[in-house]
Amino acid sequence: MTTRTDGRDEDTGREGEPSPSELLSLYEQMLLIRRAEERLRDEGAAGRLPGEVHLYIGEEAVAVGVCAHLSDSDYATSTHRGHGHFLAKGGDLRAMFAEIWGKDEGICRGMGGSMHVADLSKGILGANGIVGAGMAIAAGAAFGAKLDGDGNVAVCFFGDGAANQGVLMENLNVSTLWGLPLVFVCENNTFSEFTPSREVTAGRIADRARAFAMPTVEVDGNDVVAVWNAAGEAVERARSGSGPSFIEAHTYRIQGHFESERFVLSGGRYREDEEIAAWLDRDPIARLGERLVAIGVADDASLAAAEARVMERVAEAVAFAEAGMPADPALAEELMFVREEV
Amino acid sequence: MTTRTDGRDEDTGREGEPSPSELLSLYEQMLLIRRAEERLRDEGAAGRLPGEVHLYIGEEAVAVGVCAHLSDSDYATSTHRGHGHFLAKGGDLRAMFAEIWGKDEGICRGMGGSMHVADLSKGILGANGIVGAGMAIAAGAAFGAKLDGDGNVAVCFFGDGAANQGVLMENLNVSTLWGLPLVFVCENNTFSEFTPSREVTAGRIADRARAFAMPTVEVDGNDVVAVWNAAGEAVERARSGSGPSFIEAHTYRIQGHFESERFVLSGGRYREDEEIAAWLDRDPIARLGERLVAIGVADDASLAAAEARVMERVAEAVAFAEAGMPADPALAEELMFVREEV
Amino acid sequence: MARRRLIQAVGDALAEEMRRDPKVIVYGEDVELSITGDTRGLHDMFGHDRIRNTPICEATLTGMAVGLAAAGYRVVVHMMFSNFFYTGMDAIGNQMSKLRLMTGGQVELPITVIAGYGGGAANAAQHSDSAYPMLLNLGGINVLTPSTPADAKGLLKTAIRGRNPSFFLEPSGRGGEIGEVPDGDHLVRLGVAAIRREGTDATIVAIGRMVKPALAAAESLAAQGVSAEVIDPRTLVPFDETTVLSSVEKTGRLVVVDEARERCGVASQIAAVVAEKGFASLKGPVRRVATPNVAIPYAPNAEAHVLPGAERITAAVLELVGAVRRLPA
Amino acid sequence: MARRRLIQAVGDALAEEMRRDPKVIVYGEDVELSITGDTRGLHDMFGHDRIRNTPICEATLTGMAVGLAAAGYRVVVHMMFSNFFYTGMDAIGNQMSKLRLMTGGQVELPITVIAGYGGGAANAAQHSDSAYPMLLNLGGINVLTPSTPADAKGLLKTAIRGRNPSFFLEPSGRGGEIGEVPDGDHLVRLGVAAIRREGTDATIVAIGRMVKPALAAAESLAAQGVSAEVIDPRTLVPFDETTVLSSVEKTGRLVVVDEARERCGVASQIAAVVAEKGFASLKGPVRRVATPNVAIPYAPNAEAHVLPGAERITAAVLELVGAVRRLPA
Ligand SMILES: Cc1ncc(C[n+]2csc(CCOP(=O)(O)OP(=O)(O)O)c2C)c(N)n1
Ligand SMILES: Cc1ncc(C[n+]2csc(CCOP(=O)(O)OP(=O)(O)O)c2C)c(N)n1
Ligand SMILES: [Mg+2]
Ligand SMILES: [Mg+2]
Repeated sequence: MTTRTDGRDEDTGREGEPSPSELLSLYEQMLLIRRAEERLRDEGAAGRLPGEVHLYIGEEAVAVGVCAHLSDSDYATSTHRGHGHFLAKGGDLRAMFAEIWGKDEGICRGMGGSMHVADLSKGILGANGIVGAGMAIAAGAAFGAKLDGDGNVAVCFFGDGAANQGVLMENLNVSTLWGLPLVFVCENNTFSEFTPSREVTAGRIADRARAFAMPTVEVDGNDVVAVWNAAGEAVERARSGSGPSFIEAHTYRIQGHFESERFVLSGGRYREDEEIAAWLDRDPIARLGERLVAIGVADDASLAAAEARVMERVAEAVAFAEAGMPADPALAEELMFVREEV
Repeated sequence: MTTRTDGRDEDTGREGEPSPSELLSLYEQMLLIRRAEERLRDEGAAGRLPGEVHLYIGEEAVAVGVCAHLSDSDYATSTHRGHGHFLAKGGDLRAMFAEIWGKDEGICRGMGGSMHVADLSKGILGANGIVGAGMAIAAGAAFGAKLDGDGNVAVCFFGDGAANQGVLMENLNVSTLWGLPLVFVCENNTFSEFTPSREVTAGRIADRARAFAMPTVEVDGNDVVAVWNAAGEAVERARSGSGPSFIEAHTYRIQGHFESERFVLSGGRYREDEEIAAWLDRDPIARLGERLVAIGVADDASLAAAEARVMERVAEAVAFAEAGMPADPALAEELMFVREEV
Repeated sequence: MARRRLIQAVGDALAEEMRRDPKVIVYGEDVELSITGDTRGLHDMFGHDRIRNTPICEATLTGMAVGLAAAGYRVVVHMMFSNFFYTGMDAIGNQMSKLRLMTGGQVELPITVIAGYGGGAANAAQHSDSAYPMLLNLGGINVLTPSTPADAKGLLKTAIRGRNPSFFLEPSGRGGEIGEVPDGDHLVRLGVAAIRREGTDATIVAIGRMVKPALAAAESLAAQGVSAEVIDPRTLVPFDETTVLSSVEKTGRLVVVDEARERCGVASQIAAVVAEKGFASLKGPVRRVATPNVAIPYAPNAEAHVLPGAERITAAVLELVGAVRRLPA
Repeated sequence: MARRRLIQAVGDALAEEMRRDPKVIVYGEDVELSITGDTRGLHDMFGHDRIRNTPICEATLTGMAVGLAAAGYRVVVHMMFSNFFYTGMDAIGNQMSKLRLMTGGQVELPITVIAGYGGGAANAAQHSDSAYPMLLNLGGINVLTPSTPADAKGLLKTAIRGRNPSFFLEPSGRGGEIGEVPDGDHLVRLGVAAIRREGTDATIVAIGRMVKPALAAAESLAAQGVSAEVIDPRTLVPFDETTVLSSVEKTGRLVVVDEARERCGVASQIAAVVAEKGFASLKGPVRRVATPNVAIPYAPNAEAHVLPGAERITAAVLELVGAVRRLPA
């Protein structure tokens, strides 16, 4: 998960393909994100979460396939839909849940919540409630990494909706100019809130990067191996000083834009059940599970064991969050400025 | 100058080429802008202007070639370097000078100055001191024109520096989506202030529009006929409901970024004299003059007559501006809101 | 009269004005299905030319409003949350609020920007700002802060028909308060405050969503023998100084309650106006009850701690009146 | 001591801090040749890794500052004119000022943004704003408004070494004032006001470029027998309330002078603070002398009309002291 060698470890048979142990790790990470978010979905529906959650269910292959190539000293910026990126980049599930529960043990001490989970010690510069805002932050971190010269890289995850913010073009420009070690990962899940993105997006998103002659690929975002491969190349390019790359991962948002969507929509619809069903058939976790069994890397028992491990971690995290102390209300005033000895 | 029929009038021999009378008009308009700005340059140097001016000398062919296809009911947005667009779009020279002199007779009653000359009655939505800001304003006007359905169009002029503002991409997107009657005209004069634009611009600017599959051309911006042709097609496309187009006009800024540049630079240099000299050889006005003589549309005497007419208009405008009343200081408070009968 | 939620009143106002004037155009992100609920159904009624979803690009949305208005339309831009004003701030600060002056009065910009604001729903820092003080500081922009469905409808209709840019701040929460809305063409003038409760010992000026806790405070103060007047300015630009100053003349004490942060905020602004123009009436210091100069935290207990509420208002008034006067037993 | 123009003092501060700490990085549009003059020569001294020209894209420049600071650098962003804060406002309002709280204190953002502000040069509306009140309202951002070359240098050095985002507002005009700058490692603490002139009848708090006309006003008041104290807060966040309140305790009268617009501006803020915390000292109303709520006009006579100057300051003080006390003949 945090292999520093763009995924080519000792037990890899072929270059360009994750090793069996890596495949298992990719599987278990996707499953962890899935089960964690299903729990958030249920907790939210039961009215036990203070705020809203935007779930990543169905898109797990993107975060997991990309972050497999990153270490803690690499940077990532995320979106309002940030649980998957947080976990894939090595964030702690318990600290994330405590955060979403609004507890002092939360990774942001309850100050940020679901939309702002961040762990600077892991290079996770934060989920972000402002659509598109992560790109420039990632470019800044990539600039820092380039000045450091240690081969660290930055990744910015953003949605197809965010790809219509002008900051995309600005950051394609500056990162190309300065040869920044930056990987743009556009998670095209076909929606911007309730708006089918094709209604608000002209042309192909990937072409916007191609206009800068940036190395650009489009991948099946529900195929973790495809994402892993594309990201491996892009990250390697960044590490070796060859500048930015662009990945457009085609995927789908299975859940609503946020979890209480149905109350907001009050009957309004923006997609067909058949569409959801078709994408469920392409579920990235089930697909990898089948593949693991097919190639003999796993069997039903080992997959069940993974499931059990994940469920235990989720249960533990819920218990941790529930048992946490309430957030400290004095923190807001304390934290606005770093106190400086003058 | 304000032919509503994309320049194909009765006395045009061939489609795609201005008629002799049009050529003469293009010439005289370019000359008017040139002589007016030379006067501004000298007045500024003599300390007789209240504020700074950003001159368009050398780039006249762009404004003139484009605006030849526009009528008063079409819209244009301009830049901080806006005198040329103002005059080419039919703005009154005397009112512009009075504005720059800070007089009540100014087109904006002395409230706007050089960087904000605007004449709404001529569809001139204003020069603009914010780099890139005109694009969205033009898109909004184009949206209005489309809703009106009268075949009016909007043009936004902007620089190569402005092409790095993300609003470019946003407006390429929205104008393509909505099929707006909008023409993007990028005046690539190779500089963003003192920065050679190649140092801050990745890829080709025109490719940014091509990424949206927008009809895009690059033209010699010092050849008014080339600009006229490209703009004629683009404007016609917009008028006929076929959506936006993009023109990148390659040209050069002969003067400094603004007129007191040398005081600011105090010896610092960002270009070679030879470069300026090479571009002076491609002067759009001299080139058209030679061509007019060569094809027999004008002779030395008629060009001299044009020169005399232009110089008289400039002198008249200076006299008008100098004789104007000081701006009314009470206007600022009066004009912030339209007074409403409640 | 009809009982309507605030967002319904907003929707009614939009529908009525769109019906009344074909030049009224509404656009914004997701306005067709409507994530905040206030534009729901308009697309079915008026179609794509009159109301449409936009890409996510606030810088362009605010800029387009200027061009569309200059082209003769009445533009309503829905910006969802007031935090996104920052994203679209260039055209707000450099164009919308300045273009009329810069053109010497050539242009009118009938633009209405709608957005929800404020905290209370654990939406955290980037969705909970009350980002209007910066609008007041620009000049050239009306700022509307209705506290009731009736005012929401009446102010919005006035703004849409008006000839200047107006920002309509929606204290919507989960659909907003329910209240009676007058039938017919209900218009509310800008710049006329409403006295929500009369009183003699202290004046509480409360903005938008803060009117409710101010009234609750007044209620509990009454139980302690203190008579507080509650004034809802309804619009911050234009601002009804007369009503506020007359009230302070009567009461001699002023507490200003606002959900925006304190520093250079609306509470400071109103306090300054009274300290300058109503000083002679003041029996004691002015008091500001505002959000401290912090980003809004997520955890509900921490959020509640920073947002102004009835208790802080009550305490401020009691401090001003000097002592807790008790009702005769 | 050396005589330096304000922009030279700024350049000295940048050079010294860049030399002192290799983590200090400077970028912005045209910082290499420097259109405002304050970064001139740094590129030759420090090279492209330490200082570089950027494309014109303020939204990204402010956002990158956040990421670069989070990656361990001390970032100095030059934004030329404060009007361009609007263009880059998203990252200022939604990220820079909030990220530390949102992450529960995980991140420090040592970012210094430099920009010129204010009118007086017929630069017209889009280049003459004093666009800092909105920064004060955000929380989480220091706001520095030096009035002398010495303070410019000392405050800027402190900001660059600091651990929080700071906006450094340069009243540069044509190079800014000339003044003596102490030799050596001259630092000025944030949050400590300077008393520019002592007096007993009235307190004038003047911000940045307004200190000069305030001193001129004090001079002409002295000729009329009125003794005015002139306080230069030097930083607006943090703000030295103590010095201002003590002065008002002595004088009983307050005039606040600021070039930003009045509504929700700094003059209103300081007036409110004093009306709240120094009420007992006040012998009369507070007075705000600020730019009215207008965009800045181009024509110099119209511009001069809206900008605060010595005459308006003098008149405000005279009004407060009630009558023109004449010196014995
Ligand atoms: C600047 C800004 N504008 C609007 C919003 C409201 N908003 C939140 S999510 C969203 C849609 C984002 O779509 P996309 O980028 O595709 O991400 P997805 O939700 O599909 O993962 C919008 C418009 C916002 N948070 N920030
Ligand atoms: C938003 C904004 N940023 C920066 C500036 C300062 N500025 C004025 S002109 C200019 C360069 C513009 O270059 P370009 O668009 O190519 O136009 P040109 O001056 O070459 O005509 C800059 C950076 C500005 N006016 N507005
Ligand atoms: Mg999406
Ligand atoms: Mg240029």
